[in-house]
Amino acid sequence: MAELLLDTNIRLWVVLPIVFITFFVGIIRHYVSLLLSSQKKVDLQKVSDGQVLLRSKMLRENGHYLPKKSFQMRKHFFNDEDSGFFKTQKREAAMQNPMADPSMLTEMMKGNLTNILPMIVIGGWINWTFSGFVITKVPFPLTLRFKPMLQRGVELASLDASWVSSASWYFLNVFGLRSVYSLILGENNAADQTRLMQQQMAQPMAMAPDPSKAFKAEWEALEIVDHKWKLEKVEDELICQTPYQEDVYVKNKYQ
Amino acid sequence: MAATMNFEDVRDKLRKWREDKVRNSVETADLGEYLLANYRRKLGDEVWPLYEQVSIAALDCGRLSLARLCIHAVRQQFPHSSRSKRLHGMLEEAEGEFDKARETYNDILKDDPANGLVMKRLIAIHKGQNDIPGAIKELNKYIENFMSDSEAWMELAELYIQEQHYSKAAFCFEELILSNPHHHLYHQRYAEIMYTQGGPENLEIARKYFAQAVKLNSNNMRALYGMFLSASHLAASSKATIKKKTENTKYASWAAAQIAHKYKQAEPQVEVVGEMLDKLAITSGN
Amino acid sequence: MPPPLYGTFLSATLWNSIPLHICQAENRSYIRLTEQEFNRLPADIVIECFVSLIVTCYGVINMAGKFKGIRAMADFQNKSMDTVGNRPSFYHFAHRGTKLYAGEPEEER
Amino acid sequence: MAATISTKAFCKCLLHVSKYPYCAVNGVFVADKKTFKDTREVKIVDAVPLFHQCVGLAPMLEIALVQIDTFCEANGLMIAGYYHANEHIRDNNPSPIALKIADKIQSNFSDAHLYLINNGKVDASCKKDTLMVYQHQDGKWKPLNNANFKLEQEDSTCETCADLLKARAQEDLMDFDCHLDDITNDWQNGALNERLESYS
Repeated sequence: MAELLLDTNIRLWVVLPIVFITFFVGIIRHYVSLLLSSQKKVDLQKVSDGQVLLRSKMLRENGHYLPKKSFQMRKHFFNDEDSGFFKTQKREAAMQNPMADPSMLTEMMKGNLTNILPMIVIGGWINWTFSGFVITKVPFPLTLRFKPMLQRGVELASLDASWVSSASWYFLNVFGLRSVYSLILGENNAADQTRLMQQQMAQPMAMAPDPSKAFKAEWEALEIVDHKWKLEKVEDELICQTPYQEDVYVKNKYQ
Repeated sequence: MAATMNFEDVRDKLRKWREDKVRNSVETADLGEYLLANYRRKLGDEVWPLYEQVSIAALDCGRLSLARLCIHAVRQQFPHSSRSKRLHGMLEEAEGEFDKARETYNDILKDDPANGLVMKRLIAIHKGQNDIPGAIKELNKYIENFMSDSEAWMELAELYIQEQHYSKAAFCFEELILSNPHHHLYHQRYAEIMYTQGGPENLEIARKYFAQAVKLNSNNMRALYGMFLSASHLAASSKATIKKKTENTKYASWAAAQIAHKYKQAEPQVEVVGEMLDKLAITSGN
Repeated sequence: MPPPLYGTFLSATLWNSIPLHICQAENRSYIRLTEQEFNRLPADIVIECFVSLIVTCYGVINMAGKFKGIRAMADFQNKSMDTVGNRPSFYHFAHRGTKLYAGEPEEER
Repeated sequence: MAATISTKAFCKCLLHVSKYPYCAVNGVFVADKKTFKDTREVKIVDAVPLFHQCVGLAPMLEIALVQIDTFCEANGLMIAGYYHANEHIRDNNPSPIALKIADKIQSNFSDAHLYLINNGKVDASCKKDTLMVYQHQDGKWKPLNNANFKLEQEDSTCETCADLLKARAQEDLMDFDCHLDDITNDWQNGALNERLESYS
């Protein structure tokens, strides 16, 4: 097959511009998303529901460490027929439809605005301006299956698969620059810390979508737990575990 | 002294204190001031948590000018963050301007009604004004919303002990045991509260929880002593049945043996301890 | 057994595997030369492979050191109530330390 | 009845108070038995810092008092006073817990005083008026004039204490809570005693 010779102008006016454009668009996107991101409002009610469920779960799992009276008192607090927490607290089912919740809608909008929209616009623009160039060649032979991936926009059946077209070069950049961003913008360490400063504390555990259902389930689970005190024979276990120390003689002194 | 301090060592030390939540305010303020004065660039983004740590430590040892400096820097960087506003509120607290601080906190809560940290500050204001009953009241309200916040339960227990409401304090420690049943200190403290309440039933519970604490950590001297005390009290009680008496005697002498062994390991003055244990047995017998 | 011995095991078997490979390759070329049908490796090579594999495994496991038990409470053992009972969210600054440690320069300003 | 507080006792008490400035702390004063028998004068020679983690609980207090009692008997001493510092800086009233413990000590030694730390006065100069003294009268603890106790060496006691604070000696002070955390920590503070002796 005849060797292809690429014009150096292609390197100057196509390869490098694509790299720069994708790189700077990425950086701009990062800062725009920082600007647009609003602090997520947490509903006090939701937080407190989550904490109630957590507490009841701990009671179920670790209640055996409490004296019987204390355990019954807590179970009564949660599960009593008339005054139990899970019986009396009624919550409206959370709205599932994002259309009904305008704040959710704006969140989605912002997500689209910063992620998908620039991808389409810039991608389209690059495709339009720089279409049809063969730009570079990967330094190893590839099978034919790579052709649609590496030679988007250049439909030449006879072209060797290791040549890369401009549109594919753009996509390679978009995906390949991710780690470069994290290096420069410090996504893992630097940005994290700053974000922590801005958002004060970690969101307290994800809530079940429907608290009344979760309450019902928790009520059932707690209802079947029977108290069996783990400390019933703890002293004897302890004494069996560690025998008298032989070097001290106090065995029968205190009788 | 400052010239010989190694940057990495100081940074790691402060980081460790920050993570372990050690209240070593005087030293933290000194070391932090040194770091911030000399190595601000080198710290990178860690500088912000460090600023926060140092400003709280500075407030805690009354070095208000240092605290003002740090808090000002944080507020310039994050003017809208609730965390930096909270720091400002704490500064107002330290200055004694409790009403202003309260206003600051309420402002934050208006924007972010689920901010537990700020609510806790409102409770701390009550403490700062030496209004323990008020703090207890507020804390109870807080706990209704944040039922699995261990720190709050512990605070509430401590406040109840101060007010000598021991059964309520015991309730709080039960809650802590639920949150982490493998923590020997929770069991030990719970037993101590039960013991303080007194009465044979509570003493028995105290003995069991002391024993559990020993089981979880055999080096817990408080638990060993407590087990010995409560068991010998029970053994000496006039109402105890013979079976209970022999049982408790067994536990007491076991605990005594353990204590004596521990002291023998630590230092060779066993005689003093033996004498002391004798005396303890006599006093509890009366 | 002293630890260096496991190391000797390991290196011996690893070194051993090199002549094994050569052996095997020679065997293959011999078979090709004599145009026999290739069925399986000769038994001695197979056995030697297995033995050295087992000895290698043994060496590696023992070289790596003793297994360590997972202790759930290890964190708590060394902590005292001083750190566990410290509650940073509830600090208040109306205690004697604020006066004691404030130092003189503060007063002058 | 006037009491004298030795430099050692005063320093230990103040060092304890400054080591844990954000906690309520307590401890006992120990007096010389023989001097009391001969002259009826309470000569406080040493202090034993007790607790800082939690002063309101009984079991460890019982242990501590018995241990100190044993120690005292072996050395011709007796428990003759109780000191207590509240957590809040402006809280200068003895708390119910402090009164209870003081009652207990007073029942063993009727001339025992309760010394309350005046939190507002705790500073680097360590003046005598950091301590406020209370006496048991007719079933109640009544505040006494500060003239009712004196420091052994007056000003030089204060100076010694201020020096120690400056040298951050409070880091080395071990109270009974430290001892219970790790029994190699010595609640009698042998090392600190030696250091104090070199001062006088």
